[in-house]
Amino acid sequence: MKREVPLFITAAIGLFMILSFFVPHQVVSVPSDFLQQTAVILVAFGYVLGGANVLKINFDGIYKRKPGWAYKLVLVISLLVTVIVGLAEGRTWQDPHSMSIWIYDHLYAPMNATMFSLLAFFIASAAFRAFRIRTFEAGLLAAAALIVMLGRVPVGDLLTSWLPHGLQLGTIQQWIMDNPQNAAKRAIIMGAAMGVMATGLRVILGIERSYLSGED
Amino acid sequence: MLAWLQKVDRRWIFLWMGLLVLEPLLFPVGFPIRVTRPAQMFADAVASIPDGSTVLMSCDYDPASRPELVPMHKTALRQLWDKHCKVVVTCLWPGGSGIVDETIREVHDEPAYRNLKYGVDWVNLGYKAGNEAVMVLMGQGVAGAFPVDYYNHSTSDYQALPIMRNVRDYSSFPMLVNISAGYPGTKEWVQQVNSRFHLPMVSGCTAVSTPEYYPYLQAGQLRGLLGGMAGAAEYELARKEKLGPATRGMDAQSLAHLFVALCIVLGNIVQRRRTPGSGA
Amino acid sequence: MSPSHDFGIWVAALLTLCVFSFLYRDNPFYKFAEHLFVGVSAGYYIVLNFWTVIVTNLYDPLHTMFVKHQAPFAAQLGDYRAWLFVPGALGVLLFTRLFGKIGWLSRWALATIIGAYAGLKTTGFAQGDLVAQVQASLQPLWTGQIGSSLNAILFTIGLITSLLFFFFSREQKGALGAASRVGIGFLMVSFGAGYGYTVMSRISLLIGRFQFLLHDWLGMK
Amino acid sequence: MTLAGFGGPDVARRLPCPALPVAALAFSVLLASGAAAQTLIPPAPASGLTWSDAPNDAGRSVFLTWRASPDDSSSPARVTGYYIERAETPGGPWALVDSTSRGVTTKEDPTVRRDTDYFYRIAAYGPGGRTEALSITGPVRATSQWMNQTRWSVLVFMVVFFGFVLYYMASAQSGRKPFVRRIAGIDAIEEAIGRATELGRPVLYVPGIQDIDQMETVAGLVILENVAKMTARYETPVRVPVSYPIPFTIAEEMVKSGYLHAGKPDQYDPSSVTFISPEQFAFVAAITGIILRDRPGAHIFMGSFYAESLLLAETGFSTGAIQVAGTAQVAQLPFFVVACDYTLIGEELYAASAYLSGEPKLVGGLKGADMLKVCIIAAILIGCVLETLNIHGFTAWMNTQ
Repeated sequence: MKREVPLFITAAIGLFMILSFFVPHQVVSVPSDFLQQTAVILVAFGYVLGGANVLKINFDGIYKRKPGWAYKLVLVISLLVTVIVGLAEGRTWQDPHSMSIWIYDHLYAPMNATMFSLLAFFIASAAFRAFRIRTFEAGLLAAAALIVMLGRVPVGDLLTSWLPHGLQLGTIQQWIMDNPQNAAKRAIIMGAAMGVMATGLRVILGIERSYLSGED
Repeated sequence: MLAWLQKVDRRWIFLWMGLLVLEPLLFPVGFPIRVTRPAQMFADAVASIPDGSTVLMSCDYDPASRPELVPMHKTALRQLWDKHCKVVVTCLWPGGSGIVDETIREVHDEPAYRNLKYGVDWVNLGYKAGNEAVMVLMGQGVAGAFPVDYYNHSTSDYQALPIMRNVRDYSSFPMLVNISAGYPGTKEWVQQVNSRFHLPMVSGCTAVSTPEYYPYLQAGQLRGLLGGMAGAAEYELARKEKLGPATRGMDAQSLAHLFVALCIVLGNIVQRRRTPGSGA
Repeated sequence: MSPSHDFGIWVAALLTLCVFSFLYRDNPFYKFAEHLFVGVSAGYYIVLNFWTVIVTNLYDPLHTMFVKHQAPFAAQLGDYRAWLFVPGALGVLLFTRLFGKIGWLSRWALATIIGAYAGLKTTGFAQGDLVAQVQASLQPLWTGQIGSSLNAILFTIGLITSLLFFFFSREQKGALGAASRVGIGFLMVSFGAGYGYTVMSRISLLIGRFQFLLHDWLGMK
Repeated sequence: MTLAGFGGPDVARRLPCPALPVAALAFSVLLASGAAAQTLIPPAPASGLTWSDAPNDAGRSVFLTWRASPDDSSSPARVTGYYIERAETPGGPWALVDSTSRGVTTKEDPTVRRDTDYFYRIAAYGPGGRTEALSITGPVRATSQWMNQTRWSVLVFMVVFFGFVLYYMASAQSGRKPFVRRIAGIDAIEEAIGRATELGRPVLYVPGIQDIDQMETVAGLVILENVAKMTARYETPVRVPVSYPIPFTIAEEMVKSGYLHAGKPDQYDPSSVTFISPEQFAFVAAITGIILRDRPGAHIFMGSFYAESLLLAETGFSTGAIQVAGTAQVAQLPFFVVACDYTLIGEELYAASAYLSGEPKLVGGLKGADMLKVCIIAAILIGCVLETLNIHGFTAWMNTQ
């Protein structure tokens, strides 16, 4: 029951989804449509579960007064407030002037955006402190990086405006993107596709079970 | 100088970075922009859509990618509305439906589009969980995957949403315009919808994922590709939009790129001088 | 310059600055913002998925079925009626994870998700990333023009040698070794291009934040 | 106005009495337009309506094609467009299905029920009224297909690949272990651990920041077991910060079993594996803390990394430790390549884990992919030659669009 049933479910559904790719007949397409609907619903439940999990872990931390519990309190309160407001506002919670959208616009959105903009700073310092051209390969990488970086923005053409059009950074950048980088990227894409397919096969056949790990 | 550079606190680099981005935002220079082929292909592909048809626009991003994707989202929307196309908007990123709706409303508030009607000229179907499953599900019926829109109107209520009368599945659309920040996004639309349902598509994406989508462009799976803010700026230029947000960002972008390039070169010069064994 | 009068913009601006303070070093302001962000986003995702999926795709169709006294089973495309109890029940089972002893029940739901996506991804990658990509690589090596022919040949060499770099069934000696050395060259160029584009992405995000602070908050145009 | 015999007898069918609807139409036009009928002449009818079932679907639509009215391109325009009408019996009642503008002579009707007979007729309309075609077409029937004919090439690729994978898996299981070359990165790891031992400093191992559902995390954990084996042999402590609960418990098992295999179970330090946090930046801050505080002599990053790769590589680089990294996240590879002494690129990470563990399921997948690569390279070479010789059959077979 604990292992066999899930393995059977995965195998049956996985094979059926593959079948539905090749067989358009309604005998296959209607159930597979239902399975997709099921997946959509379950993923949504998964998000709710994820939130509940965050609550559980942090309640635990607060209760035991683990280090940084005050921050955890901030987390729990903000989570609960967001949920209560959202549920209380009912089906029209996404109207432009609702409380939920205020929270989204003025808390969620700016922090979400700023967290990732920090990387602009780190990328500069990493370029200075940890970009070593020690081998021929690293030299190729650096050359391509510099050409693309400068050629992709207006300043690249400006710096090389004295050269004929074909030798300007913007043109070379486009050639690199279209040819050598495109060829290598395609090889990577194909390799990754084989990796995904092999994993998919192992999951469906029940050989790969790491997703079932955890307490029995 | 070299000695100082060797053990410079990285916060000095942070400061320089900040100032270099800030300066051109306050005092614009206006470097000339040139439209590259993938961006021109994007504009041409959208232009080739028959006037007045209903187009699917999936906006899979969240506020973190706003500076890169919102400008191109707006320009694409303007191009479609200029062609009197009707637009069906979806969003597969959980953090995205709010900003996507806001972006559309901002374009709608512009004088040229103010008299367009919600439910007639466009509909925002909002967010749906499930990534690839939603994409394939829409192939059997858009209304089945999205029973209500962002504002909670039923998608089978043609009184409230007349546009949905023309929307059944992917065969109802001549093209998919995808604005993508990662997973799920262009790669998955190519795999599940372009391949499976043969729906032609164009993609506007963040710069990080642009190189990965070049093979799709070469293979014709994508009809056009906008890469990051530079792609958005080129698109604005191709559409002759004066001083769009991406175009205005290009000066800062240029200076910051110069700075990073300088960091790479300088970093290598400085470090070469380092005596071996000093921890390098 | 006329700073915003909107309370919300001020909150957003101050939180932006709290996050930026991490550049100086890790500090309580950053930690506060970080935890607030995690809490708000987890809460927002719950509300979002509850209203847009669980209510609209699950509850509403079931409710309609009971109100309209329809036959419980239809199983036509898009009309599943009582069948929807299955995902509903599996969804509830997912929550047994939170209760140690019966946690294994959640695996049934997990297995459904994993199976569905394994099937979808396997075929999606096979068609979109393998067959279509191979097909697009079959190009004439002589196009009648010297420039584009050289590009086509270079592309084909790059693709094949890059594939050979990831070939693990032989020692990389002799011809295979030489080919994979060429392949790594192509791979490095592609990583360099990736580096350049990543730099562009990150800097754009910073530009966006500065535009917000300058225009929306401080009111400089 | 004659009806052309377009299509076979099963496609178009002549009405027994075409005069009746024409008369009715003439009457209605007369009523509607009155005196204006003198100047506004109804268009000549369209003709030759044919149908075909939409291929590769579950009987969800039919395609209709007709020949335009002779007046289609007349000027002044006598045709505005065409109405497509449908009925379930030849005698009606007729319902409007769709309309097109002039010049368009094909339409898909996606509103049909499968396995149901329909009859279609086409009517040209314009300022002067409408004229129906002289014949109706039917019965039209949308049916389901059992195989999508455009996907044979995908099926062949999948069957070949799965065949290879399963064959090599079985062969590895039965003891005939397929050859997998040693990955240079594994030597680099051993060298790094040796250096850390010389310096008398610990080794830092990060198995990525993703959960167990990422294959890279699994690969990272497999490699961890071997790293633990080496650190046990060298008697050097290892620090393993982990981001998610399940990889954390597995990492503990892996380190313990590594020490056991090295014959030094007593040296295993239960505090060497620590659970940190799934939050990206919190996780990075904790690792940066370890790097700057404990000053490990070797940093090994193996698994799935996102934007934080940059921070890890940079901080690690600044301490001067030997760094070895491996990931399949293409966007992050450049940062590792420039800041690390050795980087396992993409599939090399999986290959290293397959090589080290010798597990049939991993080796099988790897060998299967290798064999498919050989096939793909052959296909590309053959295809390119054929294309150069202007032979397009092979390319066309692979086309799935």
